Amino acid sequence: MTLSDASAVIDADVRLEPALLTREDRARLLRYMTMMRSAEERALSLYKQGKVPGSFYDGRGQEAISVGAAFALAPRDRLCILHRDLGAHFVRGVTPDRYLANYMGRADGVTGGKDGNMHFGDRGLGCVGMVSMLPDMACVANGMALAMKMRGEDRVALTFFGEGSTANGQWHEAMNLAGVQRLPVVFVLENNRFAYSTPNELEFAVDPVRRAAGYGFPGVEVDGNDVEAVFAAAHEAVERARAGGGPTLIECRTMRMHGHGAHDDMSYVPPELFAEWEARDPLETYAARLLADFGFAAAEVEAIRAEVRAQVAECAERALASPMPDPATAAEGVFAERWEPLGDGAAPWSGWADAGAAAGGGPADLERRVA
Amino acid sequence: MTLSDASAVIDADVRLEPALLTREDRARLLRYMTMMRSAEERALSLYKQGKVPGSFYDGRGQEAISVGAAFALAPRDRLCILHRDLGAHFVRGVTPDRYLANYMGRADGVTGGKDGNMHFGDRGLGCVGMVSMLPDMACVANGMALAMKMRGEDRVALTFFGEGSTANGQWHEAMNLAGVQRLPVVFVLENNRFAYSTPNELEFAVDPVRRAAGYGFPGVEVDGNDVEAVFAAAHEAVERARAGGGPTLIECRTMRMHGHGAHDDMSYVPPELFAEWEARDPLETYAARLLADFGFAAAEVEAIRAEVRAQVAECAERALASPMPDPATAAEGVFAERWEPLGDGAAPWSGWADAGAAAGGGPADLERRVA
Amino acid sequence: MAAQLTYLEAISDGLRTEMRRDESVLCLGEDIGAFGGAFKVTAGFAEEFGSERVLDMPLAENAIVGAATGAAIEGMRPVCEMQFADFIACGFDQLVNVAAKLHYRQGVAVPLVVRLPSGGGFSGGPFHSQNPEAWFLQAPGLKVVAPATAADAKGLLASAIRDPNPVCFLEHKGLYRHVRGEVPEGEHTVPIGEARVAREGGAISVIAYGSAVPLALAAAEQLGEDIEVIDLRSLWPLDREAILASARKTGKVLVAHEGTAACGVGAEVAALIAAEAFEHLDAPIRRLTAPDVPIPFSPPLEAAVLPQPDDMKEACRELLAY
Amino acid sequence: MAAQLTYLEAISDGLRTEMRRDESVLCLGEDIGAFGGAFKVTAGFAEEFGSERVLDMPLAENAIVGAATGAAIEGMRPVCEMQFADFIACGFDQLVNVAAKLHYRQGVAVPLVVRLPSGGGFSGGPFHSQNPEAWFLQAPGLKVVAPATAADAKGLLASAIRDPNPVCFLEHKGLYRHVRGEVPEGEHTVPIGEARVAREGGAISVIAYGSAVPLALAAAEQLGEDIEVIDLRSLWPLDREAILASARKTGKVLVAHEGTAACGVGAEVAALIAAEAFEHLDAPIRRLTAPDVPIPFSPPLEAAVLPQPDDMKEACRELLAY
Ligand SMILES: Cc1ncc(C[n+]2csc(CCOP(=O)(O)OP(=O)(O)O)c2C)c(N)n1
Ligand SMILES: Cc1ncc(C[n+]2csc(CCOP(=O)(O)OP(=O)(O)O)c2C)c(N)n1
Ligand SMILES: [Mg+2]
Ligand SMILES: [Mg+2]
Repeated sequence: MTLSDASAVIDADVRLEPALLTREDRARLLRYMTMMRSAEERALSLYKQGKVPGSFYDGRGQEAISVGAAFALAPRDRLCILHRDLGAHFVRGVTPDRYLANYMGRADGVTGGKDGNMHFGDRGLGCVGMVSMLPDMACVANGMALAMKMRGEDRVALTFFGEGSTANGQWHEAMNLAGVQRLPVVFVLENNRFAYSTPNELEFAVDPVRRAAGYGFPGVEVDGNDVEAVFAAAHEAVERARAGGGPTLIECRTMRMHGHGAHDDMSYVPPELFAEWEARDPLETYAARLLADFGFAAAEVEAIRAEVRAQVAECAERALASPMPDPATAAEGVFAERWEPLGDGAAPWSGWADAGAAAGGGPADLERRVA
Repeated sequence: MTLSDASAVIDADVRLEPALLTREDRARLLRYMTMMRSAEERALSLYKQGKVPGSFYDGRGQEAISVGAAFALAPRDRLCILHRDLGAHFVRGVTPDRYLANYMGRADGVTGGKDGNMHFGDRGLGCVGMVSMLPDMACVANGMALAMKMRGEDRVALTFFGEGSTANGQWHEAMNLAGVQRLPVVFVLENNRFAYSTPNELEFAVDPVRRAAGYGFPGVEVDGNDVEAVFAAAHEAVERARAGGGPTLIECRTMRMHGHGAHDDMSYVPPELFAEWEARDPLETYAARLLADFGFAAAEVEAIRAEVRAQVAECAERALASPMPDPATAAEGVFAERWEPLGDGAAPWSGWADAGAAAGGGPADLERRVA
Repeated sequence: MAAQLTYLEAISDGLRTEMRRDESVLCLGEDIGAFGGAFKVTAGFAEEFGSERVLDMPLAENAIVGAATGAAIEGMRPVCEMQFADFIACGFDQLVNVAAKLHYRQGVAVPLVVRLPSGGGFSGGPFHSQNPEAWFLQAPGLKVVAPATAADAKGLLASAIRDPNPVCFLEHKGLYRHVRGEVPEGEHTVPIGEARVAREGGAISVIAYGSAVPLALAAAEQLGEDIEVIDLRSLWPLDREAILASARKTGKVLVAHEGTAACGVGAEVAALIAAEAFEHLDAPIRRLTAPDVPIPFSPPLEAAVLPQPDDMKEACRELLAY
Repeated sequence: MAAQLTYLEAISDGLRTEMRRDESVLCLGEDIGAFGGAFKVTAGFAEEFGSERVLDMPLAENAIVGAATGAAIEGMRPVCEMQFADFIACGFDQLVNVAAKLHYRQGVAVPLVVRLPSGGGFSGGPFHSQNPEAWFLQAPGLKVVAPATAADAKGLLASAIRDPNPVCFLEHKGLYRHVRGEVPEGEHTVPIGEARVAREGGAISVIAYGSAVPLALAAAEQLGEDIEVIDLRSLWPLDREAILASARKTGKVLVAHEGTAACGVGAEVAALIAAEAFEHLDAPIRRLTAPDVPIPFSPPLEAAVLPQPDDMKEACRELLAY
């Protein structure tokens, strides 16, 4: 591989063929982003009311990334979702009540109180809950992809990580192995400008997406606040992986609009940066686009917001009604009695609408569907 | 930093200004390479005679790398020398008897029997003995360089690693930190085609030297069997680091001409590969060049070989005469009583000949000396 | 002169005092500069000492410990901060294989400190609540300290920084703001390797460290019994004499800590006593620790796993009644 | 039907048998394919099973353990080889934080095995001689086995592969070729969590595992005394009943292993006995282990550090005489 090829950074500003997304898909994209925003706002208020033990983290401003990326996955694909990616859980079928209950340490939370905040994943929906150590899940996603490849399945593993995590050795080990074995894995890098309080300049000398070349697979840069751009890049990467084309690193440029955690006042962030990115809010800009470019009526958009608000409110009640776990179970479950497969996740994208696709799916079905 | 700059791989086939190396320097380069070859041959025979406990590793075919790179260092610079780099120990002032004694676990070995084979470094000569875990010493070299930079010293840390070790996460952590902090460190990558039995294709998809760009510093490729090319690249990198220009990654292309260890018959290596590289033996080719290009007489070259043979033979006797360590000392030394600075190493290159250079040195003195 | 400081303030005070005293002292960690650290231990340090001496590192623990090792060899006195003690698993190799063994193998001293905000009790969950100290005792070449009081936190940190060896400094997050006490102003050191008799008594000995010390002292007061409480302070080297003296005196020993049981520091202390003070024992050696499970997040689950005041009282009562 | 195999051959036999039985069994490691592994455990495997199922991995232990974790979740049964047990420090985070905790936290089973060629005795030096088992007991969620016989090596490896949890399989390099014995052909499993009475006796109990087992048996024979030898085989879960039964029977216990003392498995066993069998003890609980130092390279130094036959005999004599 000559240097120039190796270094090519694909620019995914290319608008995707509109055919890929139906009107209903676009409504869904807005709905999931709105659900993430509302659920996190509700969780934050619960935290401020003292109903959330420990600390609180959200992904405000980054909603387009987890929603757009997860939207490209088939039911049979697998995910490791990270701490700014609540939208991906919702896309795969987790309901806000189980998210809120998890944050509150309730029995009906996804982990039943065993783990907290964003350290959860619904095994029944094809997700492995993240660990705190970053970016360890990238190595785990590799392993899932390795199993898929060995068995000749046209399935894909997708995971996320922040730009700060790319400084960790495990990021390199994951990228290198994925490149050597051409694993069907998609790496979504969320560059939100900061790792906790640490700005990009202290994290790396060269933007990590440019490192993809050094691992032998494409690095793609997209506007992380444009849900359709993220979907387009993820879709392309997923199909490449499915077709045996190996891994892709997608860098989504965005901005973390809240503190690292609720305890963090972000005094280290220049205010103008907020102003700049506030204007690029992924929900607002997408809603505007639905009205301007895709013939949505203001009432439709408002209806989506209202529905979501209602659903989240109802979910919060359910979560608050959930009991605390029984202390007697605290020492249970350290060891497994048997292995069981993960379940498949929801795949709301119309590309998977026909059962066949959901079950087997893959590029073929896809083309059929899209044509 | 734009992608193209970032990716530039300097090609160091550029012949260095002859002025940098005196006739005596060239004789020294041949002498150190010959010393490494003879000492390792002698150690191997001692191993076969059962006088070396444990396992045995050598750097046959890679002599030009450790000798050429270490030759560019000033006394005050610091090194972490690896397991194929015996020549660097000799350049810095270790004598073959202490190397042989260390392999035999004798009291007069560099580590006094506490550690074995190539896991040694003479603290009195500015070297920190390697650990087995690869490439951990790259992180340690960074730390030494960080201290030098913080104190505003014009000193440099240099370390080596094999191409296989670049797959490990610590390699990435070391490269990334060196790039972010622009540390005065030189990384010498020895690509000898294999990591134990593992060929390049299973180690990485893209040659690691091409990754330097992704860390924001130059990657340089040189013929690892050409001692002057290695010296030229190391000299340039050392001076860059000394002048505040930050790190350099130098890839030396070579071939491991022996097994990973003496127990390894290398059945996994295609014989033609040996033939190809045998013809490029760093000692033979350099001797030929001294005769052809630098007016050395055959007798001179032969004299160097004879001297070295005699010295190594005498050193072997001394090593064999060294006692085994006293078992009573086995549990001693786990904790230090006090910190002491490392000593300075020998710097045989004529560029450091005048005391001033040896003491303070740096680019200035250097230019003076070379002009 | 002494001031009333919290455990957290005492750590900052100790670190600041040493940085003023010795310009080779250097802090390395994530978010310790402008942000002042996840727990604000280094708040204001970057302003006073400059961001080079309070260096914000990339998210890479092996790089942090490895850089500290190299800098220490070159004459600096690095103090690494793990954002949470749990993350030492990510810098484990550099710590146990490089830093710990260099002096034994090569005669190279490595004066570094790794600060480890450890322990649970506030729903930190499985990755922000661990007590990793026992791992370090299985890595010869490391010293390990775990202060329980503000004064010891300052004094042991100073001693750790001045020690020519790698020292793991376990600072229990549960003590940060809940423990406060008299702390000598200016330079203050506490010798590594010396336990402290936190409460004299003759009926039973509670040998504890870290968060278990206040737990033991509270239980002793509430029970109003003749309970001796030994605060180990240093976990390696262990103060064998102090441990054995108390065990021989009371003949009844409870070893207590928050970390999990299997191969924990409590196991080592119990084994030491069972070997060296056997003739003086009048009761089985009991341990009060977390069970061998990850630390759960939800308050009722976490409380069921971490030793609670009632557990401590119950364990003391049992032993007194034996 | 049974064959006479070395401990090493038995490991290969067990792995080969499981790979033939279950095509989801997969080997991941460095130099395990074409080369057959540093110790040739997988020699010939790539030819029989294909290089995809005997995958040569890049030099990256976290990537190996992490990939095994992901593959296990997706239904494979990965067996990772650490080239030497010492290198687990480089894959430590994935093992203790990801694999070990996934079931407790998320209900996700992780059926993987990490093979750990461990132990010293042949001048491997500080990085090729370690016995890291105690670290794993401080990481809840891991099972740990350490066979001492050829039959147990095969049977425990098979059980480890079939177990739905992460299992650390400690294979002592010193036993590879020095231990040989009857090994059942074909499928053979040994239950995890069950110790073995290697030698019945009533005077003292030597509770050992790994390389300390042959050492104890040899000492017992040579002393011709009524010594019981318990081979733990599984270090986690520990066979508490077997340990306590022997301790109660003899009342005199020597715990022996090659790993270092502080917070070692021996400390846990001693603490367990001191708590649960106290009334039956007639003597202090002794430990025979390596001292808390790195393992030196030179033969006389290494011999001074690792438990030797004479040390074992001496320790038994002392206890018998007590
Ligand atoms: C190995 C490791 N070290 C330290 C931490 C503590 N920590 C939690 S989040 C974080 C910053 C992560 O930054 P980034 O990867 O950019 O993700 P973001 O939070 O910005 O989405 C740090 C340092 C961690 N989680 N893992
Ligand atoms: C972290 C780590 N894992 C495994 C090993 C075992 N090992 C020793 S040398 C070696 C191969 C190293 O290859 P390379 O880096 O190319 O160096 P070379 O020996 O070829 O000079 C391996 C796998 C090690 N030393 N360190
Ligand atoms: Mg970030
Ligand atoms: Mg190599």
